[in-house]
Amino acid sequence: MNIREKFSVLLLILGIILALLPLSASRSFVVKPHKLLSEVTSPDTYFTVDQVARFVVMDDSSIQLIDLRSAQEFKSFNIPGSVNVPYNELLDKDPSTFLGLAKMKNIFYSNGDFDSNFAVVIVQGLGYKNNYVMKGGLNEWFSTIMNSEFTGEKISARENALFETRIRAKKLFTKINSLPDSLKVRMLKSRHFDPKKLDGGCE
Amino acid sequence: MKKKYMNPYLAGTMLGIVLLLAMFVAGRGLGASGGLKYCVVSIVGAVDRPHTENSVYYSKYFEGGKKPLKNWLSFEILGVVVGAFISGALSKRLKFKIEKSPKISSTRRLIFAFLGGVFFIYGAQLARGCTSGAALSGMAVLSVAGFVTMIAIFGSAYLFAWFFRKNWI
Amino acid sequence: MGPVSSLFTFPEWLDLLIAFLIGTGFGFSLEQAGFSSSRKLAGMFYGYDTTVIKVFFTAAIIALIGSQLLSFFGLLDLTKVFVNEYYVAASIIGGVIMGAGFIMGGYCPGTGLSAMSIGKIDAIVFFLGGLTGAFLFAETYPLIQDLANRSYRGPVKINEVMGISPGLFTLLLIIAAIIMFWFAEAAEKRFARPDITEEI
Amino acid sequence: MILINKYKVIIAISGVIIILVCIRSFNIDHFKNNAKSLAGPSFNHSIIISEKQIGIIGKNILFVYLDKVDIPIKDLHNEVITIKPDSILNKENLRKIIKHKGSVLIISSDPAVSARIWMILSQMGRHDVFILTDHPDNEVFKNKFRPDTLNRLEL
Repeated sequence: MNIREKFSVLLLILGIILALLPLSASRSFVVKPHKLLSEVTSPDTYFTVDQVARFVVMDDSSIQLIDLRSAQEFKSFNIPGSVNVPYNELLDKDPSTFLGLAKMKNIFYSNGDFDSNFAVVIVQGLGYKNNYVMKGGLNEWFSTIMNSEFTGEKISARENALFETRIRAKKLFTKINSLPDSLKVRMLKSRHFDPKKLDGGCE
Repeated sequence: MKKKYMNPYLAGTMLGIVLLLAMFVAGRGLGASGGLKYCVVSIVGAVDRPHTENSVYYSKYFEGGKKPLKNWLSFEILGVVVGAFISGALSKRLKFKIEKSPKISSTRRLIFAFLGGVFFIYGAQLARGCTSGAALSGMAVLSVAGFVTMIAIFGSAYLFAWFFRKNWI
Repeated sequence: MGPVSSLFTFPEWLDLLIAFLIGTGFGFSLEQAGFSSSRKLAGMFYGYDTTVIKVFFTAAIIALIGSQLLSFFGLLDLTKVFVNEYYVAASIIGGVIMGAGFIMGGYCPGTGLSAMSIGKIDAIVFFLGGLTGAFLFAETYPLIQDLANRSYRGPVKINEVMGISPGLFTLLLIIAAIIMFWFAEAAEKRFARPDITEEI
Repeated sequence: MILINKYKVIIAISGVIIILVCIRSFNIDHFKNNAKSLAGPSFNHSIIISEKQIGIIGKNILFVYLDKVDIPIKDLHNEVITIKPDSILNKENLRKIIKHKGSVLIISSDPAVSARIWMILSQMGRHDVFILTDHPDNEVFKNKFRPDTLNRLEL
């Protein structure tokens, strides 16, 4: 019995164990389940459309809007300042390419409430921080911001500010999305991210 | 009296664990040829600074005031030298000598060693890694590049072995 | 979840210290395996000493098994470990040039460094040749830039190309390695050169 | 006996690894490998169903209420539990959901909460989890954007 035969047997056993395991080289959640659950059940992970409208109007540079709809839908209109990551391609890409910087708030939105909330759990589970959802999605954005009209008798100062923001957001949204297609494509190209490369090898 | 070498399977396991540690701690494999490149880049940078700034190749290593020697790969090969010295000292193998077949002269051995070095590192720069950086570390992460480089290195060495047999046996 | 470097941003001195320590382990293993002897390394191509293939495949397989088990236990995120990028032409041509260098010089860069540090004069000359090679590459880079960057395929993994799980591929690699180890030891008996193996 | 002695080291090493692998495999309290394939059913919304479609997800359904919703359950043979969203991973709750033979149906008045809990349960390796909603068209865009072709931004 020589050492080669013993070593071969050991490697073979380990190889068979590996072949039977459900291994996969693709991404998996890295955050502990209980920690992730308490993060995503917190009410602090939502923004209302009015809050998002304020960010847009003030051109807040500490937020990053991420549109989860298809590229086609994104092209026809989107909230000014968004980047497009179709939900079903979310896990094909390296999230660090579009999740901006460490202190940036990433706000996900889709048409409704499903895709954006699926996505926020995924990125949070992969270990990225500061991820939020625009509650109600674009449906809510349209019914609140785009179709906003004041119906009442007397307007308070707070309401006045709110409606002011809504109207400015609506104007900006319409202006930017009414641009001719060629200009839009140019603007979107300038917001294209390059994947970050890992350090290594002999280079 | 010098000690015998370690059993190859045991030594291989040890090397594998070092490689695994590199992957676990730093998220990267091992490398050797890259370190040599950084030596050359910093020497050229010290001798002829304007040349490095104009060259497409060198300039990227000096961007933004970077120092090529303060680099993972440079420090790694420094470690290789120290680690091998420790091992050689423990096994009493420290000795100045030219290792060669008794059939060839020392000059011939040294000429071929020099040529071997030129070819090896030139190829390693082209393939972006040598036997350790591309083949070994590449295989350990299942990279296609690793397997292709490994087959190319060993395949061509077997092909050329016949022409150089007088140097070795 | 590792790699540790993705959890904390190391200060530069710690990063370089880790590089140095990993390098020390690397050099120590190479020297212990006997890779500081060019005649031992070259023995692989003439059959009298096949240590190279044994150590090389053992190391790759151990790292492969270890990294996959760590990933299964949730300790290592393999998507954050560097995967070598595949440039078809550069990998093949570079590999062939390296093979020629290997049989002429008798060392590869890592083993040459460890041989140099225990006093092999031929390894010191090999190292000087290596510096010259790197210099020549840098100077001729504009001429071969196109070749070096041609047919880029990205960091592709072999098991994905073959469409099988990484575990299954590892098993196949292990079976191939076991067969090679058996052949290697048979070759050592067939092409035995006691005069050389005694000396190195 | 001689055989065991010869293979002592091998048996020890592989034994330890097999035990560790078994512990990991039978422990339910961690996320499973490959986030993409586990999230798969959410990409085409096939797991979002309306009340009428309950029949197609099988007989033995575990109804998980995340809050009080007025959706009456017609078939009383099914098991019904109420769990607050933030305690869904407590030992007994998780065990009940994972070990249940048949589909699991999440019911909440807030589609956002349903979606989030669905993703967590799916990544824990629970298959056949469905979301019940009275607005299955939630992800469909219901408005129309009218571009303003007269008012151009000066660039």
